[in-house]
Amino acid sequence: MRELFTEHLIYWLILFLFMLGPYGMIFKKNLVKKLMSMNIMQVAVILFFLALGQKTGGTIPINLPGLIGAEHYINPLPHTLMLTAIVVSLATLGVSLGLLLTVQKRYGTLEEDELLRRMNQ
Amino acid sequence: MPGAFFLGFLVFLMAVTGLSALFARDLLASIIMFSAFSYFAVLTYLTMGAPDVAFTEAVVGVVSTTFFIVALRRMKRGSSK
Amino acid sequence: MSMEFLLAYRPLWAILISLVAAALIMLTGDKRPNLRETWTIVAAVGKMLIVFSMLPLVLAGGVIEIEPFKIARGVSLHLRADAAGMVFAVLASFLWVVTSFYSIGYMRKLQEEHQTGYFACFAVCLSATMGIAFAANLLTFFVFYEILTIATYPLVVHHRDQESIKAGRKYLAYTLIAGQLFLVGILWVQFLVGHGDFQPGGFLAGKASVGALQTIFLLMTLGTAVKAGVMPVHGWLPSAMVAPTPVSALLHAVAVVKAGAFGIVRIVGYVFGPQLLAQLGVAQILAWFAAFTIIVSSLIAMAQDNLKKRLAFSTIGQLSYVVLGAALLTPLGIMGGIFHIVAHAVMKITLFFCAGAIFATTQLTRVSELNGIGREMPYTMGAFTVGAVGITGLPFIVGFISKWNLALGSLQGGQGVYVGVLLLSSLLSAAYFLPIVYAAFFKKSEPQVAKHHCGEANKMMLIPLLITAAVSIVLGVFPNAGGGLYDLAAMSAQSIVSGQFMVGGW
Amino acid sequence: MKEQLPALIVIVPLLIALLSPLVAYFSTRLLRGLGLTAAAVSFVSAVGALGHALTKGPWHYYFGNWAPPWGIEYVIDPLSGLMAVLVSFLSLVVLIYTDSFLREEGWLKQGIHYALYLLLTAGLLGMTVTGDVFNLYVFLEISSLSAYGLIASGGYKATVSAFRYVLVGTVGASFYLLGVGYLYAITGSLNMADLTVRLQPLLDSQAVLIAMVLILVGMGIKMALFPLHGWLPDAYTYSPPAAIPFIAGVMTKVMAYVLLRYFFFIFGVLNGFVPLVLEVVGWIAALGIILASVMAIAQSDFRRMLAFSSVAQVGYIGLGLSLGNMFGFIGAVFHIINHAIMKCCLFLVAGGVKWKTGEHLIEKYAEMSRRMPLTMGAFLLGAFSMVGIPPTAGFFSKWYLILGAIEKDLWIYVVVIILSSLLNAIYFFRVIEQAYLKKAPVAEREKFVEDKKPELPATMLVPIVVLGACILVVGILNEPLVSNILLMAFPGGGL
Amino acid sequence: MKFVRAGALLVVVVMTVVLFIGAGALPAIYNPQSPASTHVSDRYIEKSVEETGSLNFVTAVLADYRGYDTLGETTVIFTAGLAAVVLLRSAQKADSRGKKVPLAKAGKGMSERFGTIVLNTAARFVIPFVTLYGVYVLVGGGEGNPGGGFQSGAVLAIAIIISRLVYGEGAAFNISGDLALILAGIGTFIYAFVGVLTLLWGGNFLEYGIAPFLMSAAEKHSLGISGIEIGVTLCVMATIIAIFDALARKEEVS
Repeated sequence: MRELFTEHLIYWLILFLFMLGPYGMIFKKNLVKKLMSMNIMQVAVILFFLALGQKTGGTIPINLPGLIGAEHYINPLPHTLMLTAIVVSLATLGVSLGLLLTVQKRYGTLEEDELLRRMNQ
Repeated sequence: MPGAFFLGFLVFLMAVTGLSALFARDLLASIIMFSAFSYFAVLTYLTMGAPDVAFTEAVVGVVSTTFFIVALRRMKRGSSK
Repeated sequence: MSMEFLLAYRPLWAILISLVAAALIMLTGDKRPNLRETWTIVAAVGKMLIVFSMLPLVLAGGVIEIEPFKIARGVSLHLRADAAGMVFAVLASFLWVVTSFYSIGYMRKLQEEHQTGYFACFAVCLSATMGIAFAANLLTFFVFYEILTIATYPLVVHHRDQESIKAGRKYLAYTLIAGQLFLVGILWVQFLVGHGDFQPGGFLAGKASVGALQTIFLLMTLGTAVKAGVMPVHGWLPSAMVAPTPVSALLHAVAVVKAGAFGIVRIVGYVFGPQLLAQLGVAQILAWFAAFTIIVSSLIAMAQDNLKKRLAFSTIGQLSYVVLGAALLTPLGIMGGIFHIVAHAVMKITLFFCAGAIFATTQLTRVSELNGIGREMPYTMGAFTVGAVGITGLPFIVGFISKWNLALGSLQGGQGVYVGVLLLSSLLSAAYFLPIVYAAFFKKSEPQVAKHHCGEANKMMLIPLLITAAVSIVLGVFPNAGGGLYDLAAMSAQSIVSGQFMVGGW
Repeated sequence: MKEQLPALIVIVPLLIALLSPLVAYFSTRLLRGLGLTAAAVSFVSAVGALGHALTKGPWHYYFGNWAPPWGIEYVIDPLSGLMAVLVSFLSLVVLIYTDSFLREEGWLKQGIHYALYLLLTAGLLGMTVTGDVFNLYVFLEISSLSAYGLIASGGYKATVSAFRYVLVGTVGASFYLLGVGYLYAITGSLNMADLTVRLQPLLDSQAVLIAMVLILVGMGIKMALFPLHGWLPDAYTYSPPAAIPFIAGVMTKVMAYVLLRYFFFIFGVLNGFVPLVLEVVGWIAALGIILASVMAIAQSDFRRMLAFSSVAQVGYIGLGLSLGNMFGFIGAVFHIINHAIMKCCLFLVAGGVKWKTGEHLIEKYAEMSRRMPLTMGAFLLGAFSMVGIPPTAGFFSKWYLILGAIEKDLWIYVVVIILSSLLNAIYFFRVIEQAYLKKAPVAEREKFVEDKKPELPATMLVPIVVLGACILVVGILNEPLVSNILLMAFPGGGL
Repeated sequence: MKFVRAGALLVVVVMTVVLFIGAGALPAIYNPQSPASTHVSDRYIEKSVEETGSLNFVTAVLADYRGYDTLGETTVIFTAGLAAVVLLRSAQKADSRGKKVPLAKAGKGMSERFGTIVLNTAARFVIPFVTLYGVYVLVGGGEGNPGGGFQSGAVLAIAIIISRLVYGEGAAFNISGDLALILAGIGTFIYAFVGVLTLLWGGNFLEYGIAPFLMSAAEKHSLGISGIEIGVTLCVMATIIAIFDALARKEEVS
């Protein structure tokens, strides 16, 4: 049982962070907070991928002259994928903030129910 | 594997900052907590041995916090009317 | 385009000719009105020639069969001009020629608007009818069946007023639901048998459990019975009377209702086959429904004061003759049913033409207002009398022959009770038609009729109804006159029962 | 250049999109020309690739010449080739259509709109032809972001619906990415073909079930499968008429195609937890079809009605997917093609009516057939196809779906499909009645009697008529399409 | 409304529980024999030095083995720039209705400056070093330390944002919104053009080894990699500035 705990503790924490996303998005009234929860969700996925690439005794995936052989280095593939994911999260953040500003300029509020009321008037 | 516990602790810290970012009342406070969350994410990536990803996360963290602050400033001024 | 290719693909040309005409009408109709009529007449005559050119070959027992292309995986657009198909095709093409002359006269007289749409939909309806007549597998039949539904909708809502829109909605509700049920039946057959090709004597024997086959039969007859106006699902027919009279004539005599009745004949004869149906025992139920419809519709017809409504209910009754004929599963019964399609078509179209002529000239629609009209419009009422009496079954008019065969068929099948039903319905139809004839000729004419002094309907309407009256008499005396429809009916009954000796008959 | 076709399908629109802002600064006419050539080249190369795939078997194109599990590969097999042809064809048609909407915008707005549109095309094409799961995520993000941009440029209400679309869309994408993460965790590879091979022994493990659920939820959100469709009605209603036909017509269909690709090809339909998951999908889709059709009846805005009918039609594809047998597959893919063309045509009509009369409420469509005969003619074809009247394409996809359902003895699905085509009939004939039978109020009557201009500018009318004709042509020619392409695309090979 | 809220909460909770149970089936963390660490990544680690000439495996995989992903990635960031600008540009009145405003001055709205004496001097000191560091990150990526297109682009963007915040929009060291967007397009175009070049030379898309120069394969690859890194840097920098400009622009007429 103990090794199950240490092996998978990290996954449970990551998945908790992951589910923080939809939770925050549904239950937080303020649109900016919804945006943050979306971002937290993306960071959680990045953590998940990096956790997959871990190796005991592996150093950072940069070639050291002396060290040959795959078991000495950490798996570089998840890192590549997650570079993409981080920049995607920045991209969606940029667009969403632009959207938020326009909404706020027109409807003057960022609280969800207040906004819906003003929209449907 | 000592790394696992240290990693677990860092992710736990991230969870704490993430939750407080969501549950802070004032927007500016939650943005600050959010940048703290991003900061701990950088630390976690480093302990996971991913310098490239950590560097990018750090830089993206700075840029996204700047965006948030700028957007907040305009919203504050905008919402005055 | 070699000659035999042209000849071999005649069923397809018969369908396409009026589609092309419809397109031409839509394109040229608005700008030059009389072009509409010329295209309609050219298409009607052309279609009749094509269909009649196929007659000798089919009468000699041959079949023209083509599969131009596949329309779904494992199913092709399969057209076949067989005996039963030819009966319906000859009838439809001939009556379309007559109806197009009549509707030109009717439309000119009443100055209706939307005439381009009217003639175009007319043409599409007729090409769909041809498609139904020549369809050789269930999917082809269904494709043209649905096109007919959609093409008739604009005709029903022709007047664009609130009442006709409501009638249109009712019409669509009934026919679309029926279409979907029919589709499920077809798909089930497609799944069970892998194809849907009509075979005389049916192709479903032993293909599935009795329960499954009964459900398929229920789905398919429901799908076609709505169009054939069998009692519980006939609701749309009377309310579709708001359409202009040539449309009602087309609906009731030539296209939509007959398609339903023809569909039931196809299902009974070419999908299930008499032997299988006898085993399943469902034909009995269908026969009871038909008998029930015959009686009840005649009773309701008596109560209808609006002339067209009365004719509508009489049509519902007469159509159930065809359904009854098919449900009897005996050769004579089926032959009587098929021939009744022709008989009823010719007589009922005469009656509707007369109703239209009366409405066009005197704006009268109610039966109570028709006293003394006979003196004003002798020829119209003369034709009306021929039609009315024909439907009640007077010998020497075509109605009698099919009724005679139906009676023999029921006796042959050992179900004498239906002879009683036929006799009772003849009496009832006399009860709701003869008062009109009596009032028209012998009662003192009503003030409005006298005041009108309108005289006979205009030529374009009068000639068609006289032609159809004459045809119903000629066919009464020589059933094989013209297209040899009687033999065709006998041949199709023969091929359905396949092997059983055909006895009796005129 | 012949053997580089798969790359050209995606790269050409991408290149032109990248230069759009620059080109727009110099001349917007050049921009329009370049945009059209990009879409045309992409369409031609998609057709060429499909032809090659049909004759010489699936075409594997390695990027950077690295073999698959290591590098990224494009796979053009009959299914992805057909989807690429569909997407590029519709993109070309709608691009011609949007031209007149952008005529009087500023140069930067035009440049950005063309860039976003071409990026959306490139993103969707990238998703259809890719053979790599993570590459699919990247192109999913490209198409989503450009769709957010296109929708958001339609005014204030569009911005709010675009924001909700961003949130829900990103959640969907993250679910999908986590699903890919799970698959990567247990197989170690990101290439679809390699994944299929390495997944076979693991199909009964829990991790694969979780991966399936995650990908299903992720793509379900992007595809607007019933319970996850919250973002769609507002997004389609308030978005600008220039962009919405392509987004509405194609985007949800490509996402549905991805699910088809996963469940039929990678997971395999018969083993492990897949039948269980597919059955759940089937029940949800069936429920979705009925409820969405009912909601569509209750709408008064034409575009919102079309949006809800989109959710219902996507339910058909979900149903076809859940059937799992050959006819279910054929029905689903054929419905993807039909519904893409139909929905695109209907939204073009809605945009055309808004352009001509500024109306989009259904009761304002009175006597529209007199004013815009050809447009409403195309609408009629689209409506008949949605209801499933035989000669049109919509009927035949119902034909295959019901056949598949009967084959699996799932009679509830047959009833659902029949019931929903009747519900479709209700809300489409309501519009037909309005357009063809009702009289317009006298005030409007004079307005349109005296304007002698043709009903719509040619650049708008031609796409509408072309798509209307396509509905009929695809309907009538469905047999060659099914037998030659779809059957070869079915993983087990046709019967 | 209450009902929908509760339903959504239920779905989230169920989803969390399902994921938690499912996490058990994942391979244990840190174990070197896990499929992810053995199947594909060993070739990246062993062969990437001689195949792509880059010591940093992540840069090798990012720019060469899965170079097409990174092109997609750069396009994503470019699309975000487009979407943000089109959004906020349409929010303001469409001032430049077609009439061309010279790029350098386009969008030269007056934006207030935060420049106090302390900030001015600090900025004057910080900006050059930040820019230098950004360039170093781009160039240094090859010699095996972390860094590459994205990181250097972002750092350079930060330099410009600092100058923009401190000296306001008139600052010399600033790029206007429209120009930034076009630059972003050009940056990604450089990346895609390198791919098209390899196409023209007859190889597959982004196949650096096909270049007709007289070099060893590794050098060709590293040349290709640095080519696309420059494109990525330009695009990321310009897009971040474009988004910042769109967000921070104080619209002249409200």
